[in-house]
Amino acid sequence: MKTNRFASIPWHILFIGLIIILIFPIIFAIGTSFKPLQDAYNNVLNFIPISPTLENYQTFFESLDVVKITFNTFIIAATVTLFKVFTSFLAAYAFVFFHFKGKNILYFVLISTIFIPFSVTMIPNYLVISDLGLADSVWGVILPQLADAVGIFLLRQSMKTIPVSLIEVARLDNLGHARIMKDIVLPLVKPAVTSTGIWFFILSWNEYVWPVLILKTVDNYTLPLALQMYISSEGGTNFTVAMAVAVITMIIPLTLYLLFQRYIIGTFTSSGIK
Amino acid sequence: MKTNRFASIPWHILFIGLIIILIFPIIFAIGTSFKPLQDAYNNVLNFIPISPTLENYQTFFESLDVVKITFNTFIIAATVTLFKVFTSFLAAYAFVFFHFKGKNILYFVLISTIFIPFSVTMIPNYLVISDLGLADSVWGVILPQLADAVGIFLLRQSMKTIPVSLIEVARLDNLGHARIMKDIVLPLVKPAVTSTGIWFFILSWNEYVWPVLILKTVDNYTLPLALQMYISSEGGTNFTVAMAVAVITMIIPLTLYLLFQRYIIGTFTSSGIK
Amino acid sequence: MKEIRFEHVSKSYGKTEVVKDLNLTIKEGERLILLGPSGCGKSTTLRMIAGLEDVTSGSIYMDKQKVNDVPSGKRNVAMVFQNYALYPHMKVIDNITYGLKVKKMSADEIKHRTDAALEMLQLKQYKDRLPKDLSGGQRQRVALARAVVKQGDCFLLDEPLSNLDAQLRVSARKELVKIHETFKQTLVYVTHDQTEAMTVGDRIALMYQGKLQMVDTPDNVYHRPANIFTAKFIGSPPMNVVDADFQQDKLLFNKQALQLSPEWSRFIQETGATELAFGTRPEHIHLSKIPLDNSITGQVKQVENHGSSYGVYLDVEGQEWIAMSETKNWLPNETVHIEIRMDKIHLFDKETTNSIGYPKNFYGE
Amino acid sequence: MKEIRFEHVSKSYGKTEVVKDLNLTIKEGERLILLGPSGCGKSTTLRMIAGLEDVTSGSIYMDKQKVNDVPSGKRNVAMVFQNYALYPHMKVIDNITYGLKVKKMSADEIKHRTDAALEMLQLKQYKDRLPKDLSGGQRQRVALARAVVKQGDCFLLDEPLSNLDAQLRVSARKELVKIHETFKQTLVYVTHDQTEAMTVGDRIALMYQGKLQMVDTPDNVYHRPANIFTAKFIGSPPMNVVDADFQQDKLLFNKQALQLSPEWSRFIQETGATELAFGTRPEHIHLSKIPLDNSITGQVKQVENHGSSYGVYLDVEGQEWIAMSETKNWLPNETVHIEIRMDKIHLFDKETTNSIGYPKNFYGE
Repeated sequence: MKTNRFASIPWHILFIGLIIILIFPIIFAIGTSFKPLQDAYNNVLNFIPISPTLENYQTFFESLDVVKITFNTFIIAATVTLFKVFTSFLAAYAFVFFHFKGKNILYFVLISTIFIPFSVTMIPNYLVISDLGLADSVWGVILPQLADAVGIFLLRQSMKTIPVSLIEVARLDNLGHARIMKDIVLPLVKPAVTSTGIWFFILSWNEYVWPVLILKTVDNYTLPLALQMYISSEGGTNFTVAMAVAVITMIIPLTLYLLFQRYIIGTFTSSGIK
Repeated sequence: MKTNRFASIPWHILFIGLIIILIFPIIFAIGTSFKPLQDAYNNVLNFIPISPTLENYQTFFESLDVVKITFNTFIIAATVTLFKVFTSFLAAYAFVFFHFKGKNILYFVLISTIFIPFSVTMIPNYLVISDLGLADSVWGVILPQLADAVGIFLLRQSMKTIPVSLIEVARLDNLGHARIMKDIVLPLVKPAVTSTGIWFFILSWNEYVWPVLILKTVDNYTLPLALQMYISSEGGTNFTVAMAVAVITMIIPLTLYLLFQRYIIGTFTSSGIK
Repeated sequence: MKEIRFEHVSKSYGKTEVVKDLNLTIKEGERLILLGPSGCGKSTTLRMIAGLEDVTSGSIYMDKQKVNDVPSGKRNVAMVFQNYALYPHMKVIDNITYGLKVKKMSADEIKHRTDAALEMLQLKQYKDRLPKDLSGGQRQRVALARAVVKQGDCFLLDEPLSNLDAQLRVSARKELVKIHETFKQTLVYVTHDQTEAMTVGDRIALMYQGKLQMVDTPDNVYHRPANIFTAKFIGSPPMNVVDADFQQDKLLFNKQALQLSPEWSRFIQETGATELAFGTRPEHIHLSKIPLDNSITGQVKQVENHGSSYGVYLDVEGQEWIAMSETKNWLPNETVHIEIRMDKIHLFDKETTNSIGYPKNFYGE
Repeated sequence: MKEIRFEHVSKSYGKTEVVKDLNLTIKEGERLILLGPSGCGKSTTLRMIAGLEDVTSGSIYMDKQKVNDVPSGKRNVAMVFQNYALYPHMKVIDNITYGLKVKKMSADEIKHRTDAALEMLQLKQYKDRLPKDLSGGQRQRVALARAVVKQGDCFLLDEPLSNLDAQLRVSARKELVKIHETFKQTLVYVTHDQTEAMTVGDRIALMYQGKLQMVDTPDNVYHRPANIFTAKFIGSPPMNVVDADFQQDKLLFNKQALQLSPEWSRFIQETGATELAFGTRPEHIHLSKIPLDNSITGQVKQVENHGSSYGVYLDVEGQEWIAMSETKNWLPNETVHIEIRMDKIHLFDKETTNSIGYPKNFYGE
């Protein structure tokens, strides 16, 4: 289509508004993490630190076992991601390439769980984890998160773009499903698998409500729990430290996102293959 | 494709696993909400109440102003949804049908915010809300949630399926953008607009972390805050009441979902039009 | 190299019957074309041979074996899809050899077959490219090569040329015939294009609305169509098929009459038909400005330029005819005289739409 | 009703120049066909007229007015898109009237125009249907109706028939001509189909790789092609264009020779050309098993059935020719005698690929 002269004022207002709401808080958080507490209090809305300092970061590293906490966060996020992607891939394959009775109902019911508040399932899951003796352990955090309907949805969408004839050619060559998944479907939906995986990883990395219910010992904490600890500390005296923890928490997801942005933007702009 | 005989054991195990992880906790929550506390303690894993009771619901209604709380939840969710859908629609239209310099970078940056942990932006937003004197008010909860990159993404995806020639026909008839959006684009992406709206509504309805930071008075609470209050009550003596609150919290989103499932499943299975 | 036999085969999707009581024998080693307009059931028929669609009722045989329940992978058929169905992530050579490798064929045999196919289809220099880096014609040849190396008993092609442009299609169909003449597998070829059907097929099976209309050689399908559908579907511009009455030894078009040969007159009398549809091909009509023997008249409606000749649309007693003419000097509404090659006419029963056949001794029978 | 003029118009996307220095005048009220293979720039050219694409350099005029910077909505053109571009959520009648309503045209005028269009295109009984409930042919007619009611100065059509099946295309193109003859707007019609171009066009502008190849009447494009591309693109099967040498009064194909007419010989001598390409259409070749005057010989490679006649592929001194024959009695590798209608031949300069023209007094000039 011909170039549109994109100059009218209302459109500019819209995009400036979007930037303020969506991007400004991030810049603000980074700025504050380098401010001394006093400075942060006096110049709340000025996001550039007047006298930049690393003391907030220092406080964090001195008071907690940051390596252990980061490792906890990582092991939970990685395990959850691997399982969710694996089960989602299999389920998506079945939903796309099999025909079986009740398929549509089953898909509908599974997808419906996306809309159930986490609060509803939290207690039942907690009780099961307690019964299994997994409270206060990373495995307790992981166990109820081995599957996710969002992954089934995303991978199914991607697999649906694979021309059925590709699978038919394979079937005429007498290939089994394991072979078809490994040699044909997986390579073709790799971008979707990668970005779904990163999405799961980042969500799990940032998760607060569920881990805080399971993990009691500070040694078993994840980064968001540490962050929350500083945020909710008495009198708000630690909120600049909290911002430093926030920036550290953000680093790994952001790095992953930037590394794989090609895939992610691909999945988020087109529908998988070509 | 020819019917696949979908009978092999591994596939059955997969789907049974999915059902246990995704659906069982919901049934469990509903069951527990009708159990007396003692029964719930003694038969944790048996989700059918032995002697069903409404006492958990009763407790909730007697101890809190349920109507006020539900209204708070609703007004926040509805306002946030309207704004998010409106700004997303405009931004998506600009991204799909305009050509302007820096368009791809702007889209990339905005979409990137999806991957930023909420914890990072929470404190900056809190500080701004405090400065504006909106702490402990529903408007304080609403204000930083007027835009959402997920909505821009979803509506852009849907608008991209509109053949450009439809817009070109309109341009040959000398139609302005307002007219094109209202008469042509909106009717065509109505299913996506509806389901994006419901998605935002349900997320906001279920939101806990942000409202709990802003809302201090129990009278201003939303349903998830009330729920959390019971969950974290001393000694766990209220967890059956919590399940009753959970079920009540779930009713409105679930009703909405079931009412509009045709649209939602449409958006979640195809890409908008046809 | 197998015979394929359909016995009372029907196929339904829900309540829609897309193939209706199909009886058809595809001979060992022949090139059979499944021809018809879109939605006629031809692709479904092909896919039932491959085992990609279940048979709703009836039986399909390959030689003596009933194959209704034999899975696709055990039928030993090679298929070329309309979209080529190349694996986008595999190089040309891997696309071609993948199916052989999973069968654990010896490396020598794979190399032997692949080299021959690459050679025959002039793909040698492209073997390390990905499908996306090939032109449409090259992709089509890779799809052919992949099917060729399989050396299956049957070679199935689903509109294999429809994504190529006109020029390429001509050379591709010649190549296809050449390949078939090398391997002599039973070849079933689906197309909606009558030119492809005529040029490639040993026999054509014409389908319409799920029903087989005629199975015969291209010559017979063109020159001796079994029914009105076949007559109008084959040939471009299509055959004129108009209502006519038979009286004594004449065909009547309202007030005008054409004298029939004694053979035809006797033959029609024998069959007892009276309500007829009369068919004549546009190229068997000669137009003239002056009266001719045994001719009728019509008014010129429109003249279309077809390059080597002109298509003249006529109104003959309220029915539309088209005639091919060497010149374009025909004026709208001018009355012209229409002479028809009476040895090339066709007559159909109006009710059944079937051809009433041809007089004996007319075509040397 | 406006004249459209392209003056040195080029269009690039990034570094790809899709239209190169186009100079073309489309006369008021004529039907001009933009013809060419896919990717030749014909659609881009049409879209530049509509203002849906910017012009990279050069100028487009409508009558006296330069329109480069006039927005689409102010050009008063009506356009029919290949995919019809009907609003899926509006009924037929709303699709047709929407553009008029937003212009605040009086209800009477809208009703008057719409009724006429619905009548002309036989859409009355479908006016309350949604596009999805229409057949392809009906959708195409709705798109036409929507363009017709606009009564714009120019009528632009982008492959309007390409989504219809063969039978429907024939009637649709006749309908289109009829509509144009009612309204007499300047009509620009993009197609890749030479039959459509020949039958619909007053003139044909043939494009290839962004360059205009020839602009002339269908007759001239077919019978007097300006260059080799035009010669081979128009006509099916395509014209034989082969290398030939000119010596004295003869055309040499390796060791064989064809005697040229005195006019041609003199003419070629005048132009001084020696390295030639020789062109003859398949239907201008007569094959024979016995030697003929002024003929050459070739070997039969393959015979294709084309229905009314047979395409015979020949090897003549290492070059491939195709001839049309009434019979199929040609055996592979048989040597046949090739007689050519020497009054219908074409000669091209091998280097520029341009036709070297025709001798004076040869076509009565």
